[in-house]
Amino acid sequence: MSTERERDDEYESGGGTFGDYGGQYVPEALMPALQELEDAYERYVLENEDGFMDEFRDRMRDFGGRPTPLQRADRLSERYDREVYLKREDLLHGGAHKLNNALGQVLLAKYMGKERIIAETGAGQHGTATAMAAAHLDMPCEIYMGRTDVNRQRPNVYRMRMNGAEVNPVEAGSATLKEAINETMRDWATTVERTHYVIGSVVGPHPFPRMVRDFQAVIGEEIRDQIREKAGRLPDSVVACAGGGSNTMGTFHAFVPDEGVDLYAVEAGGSSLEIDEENGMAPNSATLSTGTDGVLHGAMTKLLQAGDGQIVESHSVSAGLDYAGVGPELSHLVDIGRVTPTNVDDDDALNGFHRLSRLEGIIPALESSHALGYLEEEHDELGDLVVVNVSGRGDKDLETVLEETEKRDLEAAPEIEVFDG
Amino acid sequence: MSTERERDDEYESGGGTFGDYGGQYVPEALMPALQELEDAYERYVLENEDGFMDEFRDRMRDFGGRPTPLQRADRLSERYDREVYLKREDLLHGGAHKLNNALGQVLLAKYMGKERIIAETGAGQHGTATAMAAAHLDMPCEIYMGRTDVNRQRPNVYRMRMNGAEVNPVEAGSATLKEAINETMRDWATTVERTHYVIGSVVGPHPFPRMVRDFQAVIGEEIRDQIREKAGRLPDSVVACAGGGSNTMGTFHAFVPDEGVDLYAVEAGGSSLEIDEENGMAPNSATLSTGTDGVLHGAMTKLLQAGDGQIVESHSVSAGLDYAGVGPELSHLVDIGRVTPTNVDDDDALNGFHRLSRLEGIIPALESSHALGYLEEEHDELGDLVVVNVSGRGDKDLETVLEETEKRDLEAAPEIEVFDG
Amino acid sequence: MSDTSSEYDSDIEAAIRGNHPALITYITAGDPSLEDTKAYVEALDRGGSDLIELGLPFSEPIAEGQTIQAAINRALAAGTTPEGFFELVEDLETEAPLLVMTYYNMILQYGSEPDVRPFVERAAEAGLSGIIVPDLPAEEADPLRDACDDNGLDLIFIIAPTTEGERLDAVMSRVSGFAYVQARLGTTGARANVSGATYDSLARLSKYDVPKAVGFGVSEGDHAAEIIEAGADGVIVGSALIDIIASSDDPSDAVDALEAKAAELKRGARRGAETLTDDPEDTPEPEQP
Amino acid sequence: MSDTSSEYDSDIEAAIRGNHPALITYITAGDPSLEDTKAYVEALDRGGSDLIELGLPFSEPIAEGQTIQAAINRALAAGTTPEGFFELVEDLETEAPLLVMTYYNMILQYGSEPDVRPFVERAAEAGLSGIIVPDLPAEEADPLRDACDDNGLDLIFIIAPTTEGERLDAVMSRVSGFAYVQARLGTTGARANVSGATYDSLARLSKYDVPKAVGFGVSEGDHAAEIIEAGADGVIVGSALIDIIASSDDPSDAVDALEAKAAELKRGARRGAETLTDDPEDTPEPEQP
Ligand SMILES: Cc1ncc(COP(=O)(O)O)c(C=O)c1O
Ligand SMILES: Cc1ncc(COP(=O)(O)O)c(C=O)c1O
Repeated sequence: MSTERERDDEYESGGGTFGDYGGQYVPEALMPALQELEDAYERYVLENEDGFMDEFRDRMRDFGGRPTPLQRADRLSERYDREVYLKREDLLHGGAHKLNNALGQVLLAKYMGKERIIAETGAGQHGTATAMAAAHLDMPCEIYMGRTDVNRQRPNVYRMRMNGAEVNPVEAGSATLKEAINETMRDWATTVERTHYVIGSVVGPHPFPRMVRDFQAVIGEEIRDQIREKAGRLPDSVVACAGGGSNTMGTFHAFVPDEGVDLYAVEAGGSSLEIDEENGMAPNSATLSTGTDGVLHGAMTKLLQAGDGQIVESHSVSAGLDYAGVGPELSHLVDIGRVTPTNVDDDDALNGFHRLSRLEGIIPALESSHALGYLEEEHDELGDLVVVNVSGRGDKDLETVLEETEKRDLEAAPEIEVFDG
Repeated sequence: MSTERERDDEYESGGGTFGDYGGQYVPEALMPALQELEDAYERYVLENEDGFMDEFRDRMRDFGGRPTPLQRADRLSERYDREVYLKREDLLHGGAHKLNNALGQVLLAKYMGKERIIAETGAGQHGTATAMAAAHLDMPCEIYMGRTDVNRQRPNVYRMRMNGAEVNPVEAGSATLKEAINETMRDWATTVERTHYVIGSVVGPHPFPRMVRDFQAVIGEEIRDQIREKAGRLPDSVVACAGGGSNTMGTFHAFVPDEGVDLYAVEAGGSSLEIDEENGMAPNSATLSTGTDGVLHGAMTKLLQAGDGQIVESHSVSAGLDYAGVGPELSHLVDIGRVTPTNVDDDDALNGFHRLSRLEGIIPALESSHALGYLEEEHDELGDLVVVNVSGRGDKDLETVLEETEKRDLEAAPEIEVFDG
Repeated sequence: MSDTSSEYDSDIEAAIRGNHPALITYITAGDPSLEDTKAYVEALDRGGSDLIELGLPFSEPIAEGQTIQAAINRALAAGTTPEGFFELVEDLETEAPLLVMTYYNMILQYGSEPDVRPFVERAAEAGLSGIIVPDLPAEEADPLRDACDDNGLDLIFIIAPTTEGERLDAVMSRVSGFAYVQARLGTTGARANVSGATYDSLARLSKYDVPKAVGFGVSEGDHAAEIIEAGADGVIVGSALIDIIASSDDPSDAVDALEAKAAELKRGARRGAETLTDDPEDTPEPEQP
Repeated sequence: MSDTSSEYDSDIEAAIRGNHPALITYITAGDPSLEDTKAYVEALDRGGSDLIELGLPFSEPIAEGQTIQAAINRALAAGTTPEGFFELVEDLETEAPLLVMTYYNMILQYGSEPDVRPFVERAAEAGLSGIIVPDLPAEEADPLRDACDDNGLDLIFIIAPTTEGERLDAVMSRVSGFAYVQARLGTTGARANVSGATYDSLARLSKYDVPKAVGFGVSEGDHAAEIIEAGADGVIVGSALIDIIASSDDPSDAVDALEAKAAELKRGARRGAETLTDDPEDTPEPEQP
């Protein structure tokens, strides 16, 4: 881990920032807990004290199913006339990369002697991953989820409940992810002494963005080894979708020092890149592409906000990308030109979903489908050897995709007549 | 593969039978296709001609996610005061062991020059696995599924459609698995020259039971290696659920010669072990435990039938176990005492589902939950080192489990209040 | 029942060869009731059937198309059992000999243990002349074949469009009664025309000296004519008759229609035979399906 | 606005020390409209508030309980903007000095670039005496602290029940105006009793010579009395006032009730102070939450 720290220092100012981004903008009551966490992170994660990282890796192998494959996508390679490889995080236990982080944090909480786990969830993927990890490690767990999301992501609510977690619907505001995070922070501010808050992406106050990245970094580390073995060299480009950015940083981190590898973060372009300030709405969540600097949920980063500083409501066909902020490290990597921020709109993402399902027999998450939509649009720019991270599976998205497909004329969609009766 | 053949000969009479079971009871029109398949099976599967098995294994690794982990179940081990390991077939692409077979057969069809794939499905697991494999290998695919199952397993219908497969609802009879198999056989009898029928379990006419077993045998082969590495020895017992018996034979096959390893096939005890001959109904699908010899779907095996030979309708809370027949090899292994047939009822299976979800953070398929129910009931009989095959994940079963749990007072269930409004 | 065993090996061979061109009719016993079946069989007999196949319904009729599947479901719903079936057979008085068509498991399960003999013995005792089992290929047929031989019954084999080469020889070597020539791939069911595969199959079979009857899809007098013209010794008609039964408001209405249909088919067959005698050189063109 | 800066470092310190035991009241600006807020603030001033905190609403109020969240939502729905807020402040005539309470992003975004200075300058110009930022811990506060210093504003820090040891020293060394003592873990919101943590915190803080005001959960005169008795220099009340605003059918109904509530709280605080003077030995028992 020491080499990683050195590498970090190239672009981290130290402390909890990445260039101008990061920091710890939280209520005073949480600061001691963040310091305790920082300390635990350094000892257990960075220094492998008490064999923490060994246990983490063992559990991710046996419980989580790591390593996940790096698969050559035969038909996409043919279609785009270049070598396309898919990193199969969809095969991880729970169906997305989210477990890497959830298991890491719940295990860390256990090492820290915490007695209770809380987490926010939007689409429910982080909530289910956390509930699974908490069940696995015998920790009581409560998940906050906006009422709107509870209603539209019922299967994930059931999964959490089956794993023994409580699910607390949050009624405030638009009752989606942003409000769920706010509410989880409030719980944490109340119970901080015995509770660990498992943040679901590389966002939030230091040390979360670094720690979550480190738990997710296994994605890129595996890709490096696997692509070397399969293609004999590093890729020309690596593509990952970005919501908060945890699968993104997890995929990119190992490649940051490799200047020859282009890194593309694909955000949700939604239905348009314009913000409607009047109504506090962005019809996208393309934070890296269009956002401005500000502070949200504990960190300085790029945000979707109105001119006066109110956070706007983001929108995407993909619930997991639907967030007005993004990890501070990604904001920094974009600013220094190491990561290229891009986005594709809802239609392209839906086409990406259908294309991978039909051509490769893999039903990707709608989040991951954004990366695949970008591949379709811009494959010519991506060089001869491309790796795309399939961050999760799309079982959770079937209803949404059906509904959204029926509304549109999508080039890649099958004719989906619904079987009535 | 040659050693496997020798081993088989210990209990196979040769040709297509296992003791008294097996055979090829199909319409004349299909016989030439079965002979062609037998020939292809021997060349490609048994003799690895043209590197078939190498390609199969590579694809199962990169596309399917093999090997799947063998995980020590910490909390079950504690609960039962013995070492309990779980084979994690739930992590395979598609969410169940079914892909091992589906990919093997679709690839074989490709090697044979077939142009079209058909398959039956009950709960939809085999159908989705076949649709995924067919998409992956660029083969047109049609799935037959009883109308009742189409209606109650809609997400799996959507998955198949997303993968580009046609789904043909079958209206006959009770419109479930048995009728879907009948209808797929009819399609096959019409299109046999260019079509391969991917049977979904170790059932049907020779060479299907052997071939499907060989594609699934990787489960037990991996377990052997993994348990040796983790526990330093072979297990005292191996437990798997049995519907048609493909996960069962896949898990057991490598252990059949190891007389010290007890093999338990856990069937669906449903709500009762009695058959209602009058109405042609069995409130269970405990074929190995209670069935009698007869011919169904191309093979002589144990069946649930009325005295006059009509096949009865089986019933189980788990759609994937809900079948009136069972693989002929299992019938034989039970007759010679090598496999112990057992069963647990719907309640015990539901408790098994909840228990694993809560204690280990793994939501198992309702099929696999039968094996876990048996572990709870009879752990004292299973020795110090037990392996249970978790044949699939339970995401597909959430609605059923909720409904069935609400009707009952289950010891292991959480309080599942549904979030309304 | 007629007894014409003299120059022929069996009742069945006699029924076909002796009545060339032969009409073989099929209906499902118990659809909609065994009493109705009795009247229908007698009507078919009167209409000119030379051999009658009676289906003993099985719950998994994998070789049947939708028409016969539905008939089987009606028969099962009416409570048709093997014993009821045999009693019906015993009750019947027909010119034409009777065959039972059923699936292998029904045969196996008739006794107290899975064994084919009790069924065959009961069939012989009831006066049946032969058995057809659509899910029993030649490879698995020896036990039943032996039992049939021992009881003087024919075991009828189906020759499919895919039955070729060495397998064809092997199957043909086992044929008794007649060869059931499957007109096309697929399942039973009335079709609007005669399949090209019929001509191919009859050509392939011409070298074997056994009666050949063609079934699967035959529904009209004109089909019968074409098939006989193509060299068959008989035609087999099932689904077209079941359509008549299924579409009758009152079961007794079907009796006359069945008799008329049988007569139409028999006339068609005769027309085909006459064309053959008139103009033996003229092989008809296979019609495209 | 009053100007009492003489023996004290700032208006705020003067407002608290000079009016011991002090009452600090909070409401959200723009709830339900800026005009109403003006009337409410003046009522609180008349009722005896020594310092008034005005919330500038932010869309993500992570430190607030449900009462203040709802107030913020009403204020945002009414279209409250920073500029409207500052105009309200300029319009207000109160005895008590005014503080703004808002989240850090609102401060950062006030100018054309993310920068704290434009906000602080405008706040000073509008006549505010200080700023409280619930999501700005001491570690991140230097830029804002510098800007406040340069503009003669106090930056108020919150001391939580978890603020202890070296961190407490570090935070206390930055305190200006007064130390906002958070009475309990969690968010703002009226509670039925005084938390045990309050006594612990006041004990921990007793060695620091800065005014201490206790907030989070104070809702009644009796709480105020207990808290002052426990050694605080002031009490801070917010949610209890917002409850009054939210439950008034007509906004103008709330004016009198707010004045009366402020008076009740101030009386309570005085009672606490009297007990202290009467019986300085008698430290009250912490009540169990
Ligand atoms: C499958 C999948 N991919 C991506 C994301 C986006 O999160 P992140 O940007 O943190 O990877 C989510 C969030 O739920 C997800 O479920
Ligand atoms: C997860 C799972 N396990 C088990 C089964 C039962 O099939 P088999 O007995 O062939 O393994 C099924 C069938 O759908 C299944 O989906």
